[in-house]
Amino acid sequence: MSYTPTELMTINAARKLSDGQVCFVGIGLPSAAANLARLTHAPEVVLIYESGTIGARPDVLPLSIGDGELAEFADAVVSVPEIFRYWLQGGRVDVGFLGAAQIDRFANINTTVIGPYGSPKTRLPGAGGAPEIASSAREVWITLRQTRRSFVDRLDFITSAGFLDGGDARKRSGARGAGPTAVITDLGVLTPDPITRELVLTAIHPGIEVEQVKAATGWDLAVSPALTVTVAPTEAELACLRDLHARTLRAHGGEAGGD
Amino acid sequence: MSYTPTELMTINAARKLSDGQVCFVGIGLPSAAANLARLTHAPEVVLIYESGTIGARPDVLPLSIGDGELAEFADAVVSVPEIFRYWLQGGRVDVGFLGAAQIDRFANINTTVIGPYGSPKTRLPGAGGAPEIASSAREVWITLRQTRRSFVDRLDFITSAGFLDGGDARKRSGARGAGPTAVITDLGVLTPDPITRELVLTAIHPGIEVEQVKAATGWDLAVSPALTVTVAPTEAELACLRDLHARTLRAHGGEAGGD
Amino acid sequence: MATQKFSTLQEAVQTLIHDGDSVALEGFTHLIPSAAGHEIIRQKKRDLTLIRMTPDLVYDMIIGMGGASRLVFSWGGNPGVGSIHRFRDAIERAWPQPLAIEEHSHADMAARYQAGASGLPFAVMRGYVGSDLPRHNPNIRFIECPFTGERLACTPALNPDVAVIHAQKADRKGNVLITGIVGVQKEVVLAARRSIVTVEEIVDDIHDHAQMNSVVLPGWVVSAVCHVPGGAHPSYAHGYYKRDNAFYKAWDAIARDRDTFLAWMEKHVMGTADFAGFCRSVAAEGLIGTLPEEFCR
Amino acid sequence: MATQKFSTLQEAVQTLIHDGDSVALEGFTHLIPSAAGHEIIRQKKRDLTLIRMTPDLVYDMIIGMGGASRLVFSWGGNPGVGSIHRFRDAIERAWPQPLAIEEHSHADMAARYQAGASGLPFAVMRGYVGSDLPRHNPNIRFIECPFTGERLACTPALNPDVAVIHAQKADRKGNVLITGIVGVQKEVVLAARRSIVTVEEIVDDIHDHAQMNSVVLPGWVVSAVCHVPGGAHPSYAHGYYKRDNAFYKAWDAIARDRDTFLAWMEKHVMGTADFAGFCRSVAAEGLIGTLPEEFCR
Repeated sequence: MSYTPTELMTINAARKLSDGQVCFVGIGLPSAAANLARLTHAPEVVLIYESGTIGARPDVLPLSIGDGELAEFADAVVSVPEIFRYWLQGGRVDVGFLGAAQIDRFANINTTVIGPYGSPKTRLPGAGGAPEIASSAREVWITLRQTRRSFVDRLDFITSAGFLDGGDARKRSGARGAGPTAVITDLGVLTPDPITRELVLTAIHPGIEVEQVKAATGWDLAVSPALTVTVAPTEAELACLRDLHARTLRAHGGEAGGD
Repeated sequence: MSYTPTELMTINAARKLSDGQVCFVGIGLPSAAANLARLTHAPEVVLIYESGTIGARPDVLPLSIGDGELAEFADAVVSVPEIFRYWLQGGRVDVGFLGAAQIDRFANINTTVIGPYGSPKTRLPGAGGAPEIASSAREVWITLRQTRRSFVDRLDFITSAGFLDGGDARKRSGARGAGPTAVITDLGVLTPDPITRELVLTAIHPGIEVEQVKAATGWDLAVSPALTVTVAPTEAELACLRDLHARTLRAHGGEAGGD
Repeated sequence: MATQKFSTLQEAVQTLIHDGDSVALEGFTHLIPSAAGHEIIRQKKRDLTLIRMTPDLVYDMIIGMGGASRLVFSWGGNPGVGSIHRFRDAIERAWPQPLAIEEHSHADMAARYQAGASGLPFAVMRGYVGSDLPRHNPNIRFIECPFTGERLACTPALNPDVAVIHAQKADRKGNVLITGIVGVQKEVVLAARRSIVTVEEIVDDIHDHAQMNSVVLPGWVVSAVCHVPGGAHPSYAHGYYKRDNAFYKAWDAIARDRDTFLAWMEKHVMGTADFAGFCRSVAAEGLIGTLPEEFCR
Repeated sequence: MATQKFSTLQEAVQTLIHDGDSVALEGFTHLIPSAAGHEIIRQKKRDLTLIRMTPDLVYDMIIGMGGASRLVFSWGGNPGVGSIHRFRDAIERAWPQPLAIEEHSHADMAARYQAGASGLPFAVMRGYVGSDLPRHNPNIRFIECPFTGERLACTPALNPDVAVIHAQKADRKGNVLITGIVGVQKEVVLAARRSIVTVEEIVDDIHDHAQMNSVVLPGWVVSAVCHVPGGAHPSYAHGYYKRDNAFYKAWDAIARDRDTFLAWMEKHVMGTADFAGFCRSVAAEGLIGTLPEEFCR
């Protein structure tokens, strides 16, 4: 069965979630992956959206972080101050699942600006909930498409902390949680080196060449000697994801959510 | 029509409340007075109880600060942290209406301890909501029976600030609001001198002698040269208050509330 | 996973509360976890730090039976009645043992639970202006606002070892619904390391009963859910039974005298196996006024 | 007293919002007060400090029409679509005028509103660890916990001159009921000096619709209540109409080019008398997908 790079990325991201984990979900790809997990192997995963929905079970993917669908089937709907204070800062989140405009070799995230802050070349949307998700969740996963523009050696602006300058810099910063333990892209999976905290290619998707991944990375990407190949999406996974997207498309009147 | 000293005190306290005022209500006599006001001349008075009930309209007097009756007919029922943060500390309360075990000549309140704190002669219940009511409401009224034991020259313990050492001491302390602007007792009404902030007898109930009030006060009570006599309870006020108490007695199975 | 949460109150207290723990039984007049308090006494837990905004009958019992070495609180009394005598006896005369106290105001205790639930080490408030409480409590300090220079009170977050609350309903996944006066029920559970929730009723699915913005504690934040109908008595459970004002009044006479208190506790609490037994025992003396009859037979 | 609150949106914006004010139109994806945003544009309010966690279409319009000199925010984009072009054009190229920005995170903005609603001068949070934001925003500072010595971020309370929100229902006394995703609706109103609430529906008595623990703003904390059915479009009002995703997408093309944007705004906003007129005007171009038909005729 054939699949798109985005499907590949989404399915690989979904597989990481375990049943019963508490996941603070970013909109877009993380939301698609988290809901795919919920609809397949992790029915009791707890999805929290920053709009205040705890235990959300949307039947279709939300287009915005605060779609009515998220509230309708949630265990609880609380205020936005409460979601950040009691639930995220309170240390109740196992996994923060984020997208990003750009990341660097230490998995720091930029969603603020390209160019100087005072005179930007490109103004991005900004921080949203990410800085505190990145520093409060027990671990963080990042999912984004891998290109030389999105995987850069050095960010113009660190919006949300990964491993900062690498090594024990994150630990010294006072951030709680383990930080970004996985970056799932359309080409493979990158994980931090245990000592240097530099992102290393540790898994590659079927049919992708290592050179292809290196070419899509803005620094000299290290490749794990134990590089594995991810399992191709199964028919069941693809069918579930496509169903979800089809339902979403119908519900949103032609707008696909979560992407 | 005859009436008891407590009825006199309650009715005089009730009269002070204006329609539309926002009143943070202590349990007991303040609650009886505030509800009498609501049932007579001030139907739109907003009663807030520290249990989280905003705009409470109990049909009978609550025996505890968190009776179901308070929640049942309130405009909103919020958490206890919220009532203190958003509603009291937020500066939304016109009048804090308190009872007290003891007050002194500067209208400071003791509800903590008689004797030394570490080895008390009598241990009282403690602060409850009063310290912050006393410092956050735009003004404070205190109602209690006047005796030499309750009106003392110097408190063993200041639980909640009145005018502290008098003069501009309260202002210098950082307390917001005007502080206790009236103390309503079963003998009369005391108000602070505009300069010294010492409590002065400014009104006396009908049939009460000044000497009687002085004898019931633990310091040399000053009497206003413009001393007035309060208006005797009207038949309508008495009827309404007695109805309220009778309803309360029936509802609580023999327990009178608010006293 | 979720179904392991359910247990008897006996098991929950045994497993989750240990001698020396800091334990917060909360419920602001409404939903006071009285049955859990009895069980703590039956199991003779010792050296507890009891935390509660309004220690009333439930803590008067534990203190009088010698279970507590320390009390953190903001108002200790019998609401609408007067003093709680075991609490006073412990503070004034160290009976049955000394009771260290740490005393705050309501606004502060609520803020401290909020800070605890929020993962913050301390709470900030406009509080204690002119009050003598900070002189006697080193946990009340003052800081300056870094922007305006104003002086504000601050106190450490409260993070009890165990939170115990009573609620109206839980469902089969352990989700808990609280309605009416919600007090600090949510905050204390989120602030605590472990939690026990006793409920009036187990329903199939909380979503059939909760509105979208109802106060719901998801099952995954609760350690144990115990089905204890009537478990808040003599406090009340909105929608189930009323506050038993006569019981509160009767407590005054029961607890005023040490021997009367001990005899009463021996008979009705130590001498019964569980809360249902307690209800039958006191009902036989005509002492329970508000609970549905089936709890008292 | 309470009935004086009711006014047309035109009157409310005229009376309560002045040039130079700080104005927070809030609504977290849900209940965005779009109609009020249009009215601010129609009345040519100038030099506003706009405050909003998620400046999206409603602020893109005001910024593009030259109403704002400053923006306080945490995420500026078209959710699910991409950039908001007038916001970017203002920041990147100072068109139609320079826009000063003060940038925070969501958790911080929410905490700042809470502090504002709580009468506190500042908010404390675990935030911005390792982020470059504090380097560019002098309003993000750090303090030490007086008990543990931990380093925590702090920022000044937000107390806008005016808060504007949309809600589902108000009753004749001006009590407001908000259901579903409640965002920071309560906090922003309580933090602000004045407030405008547009609602879908005026009901007789909110108590017939609200549950005991529903999110209700009592009428006495609200300055003006305006009946504006559909007034959150293209956002949504739970129980009334859905989010108009097609409109959000269409906005990308409308706002990308300065002249197209200006022509569109002149025609549909400046060229109409009120929100009903706006709806008819855009509906005539097939642009409104989710509002009940009666709003578009």
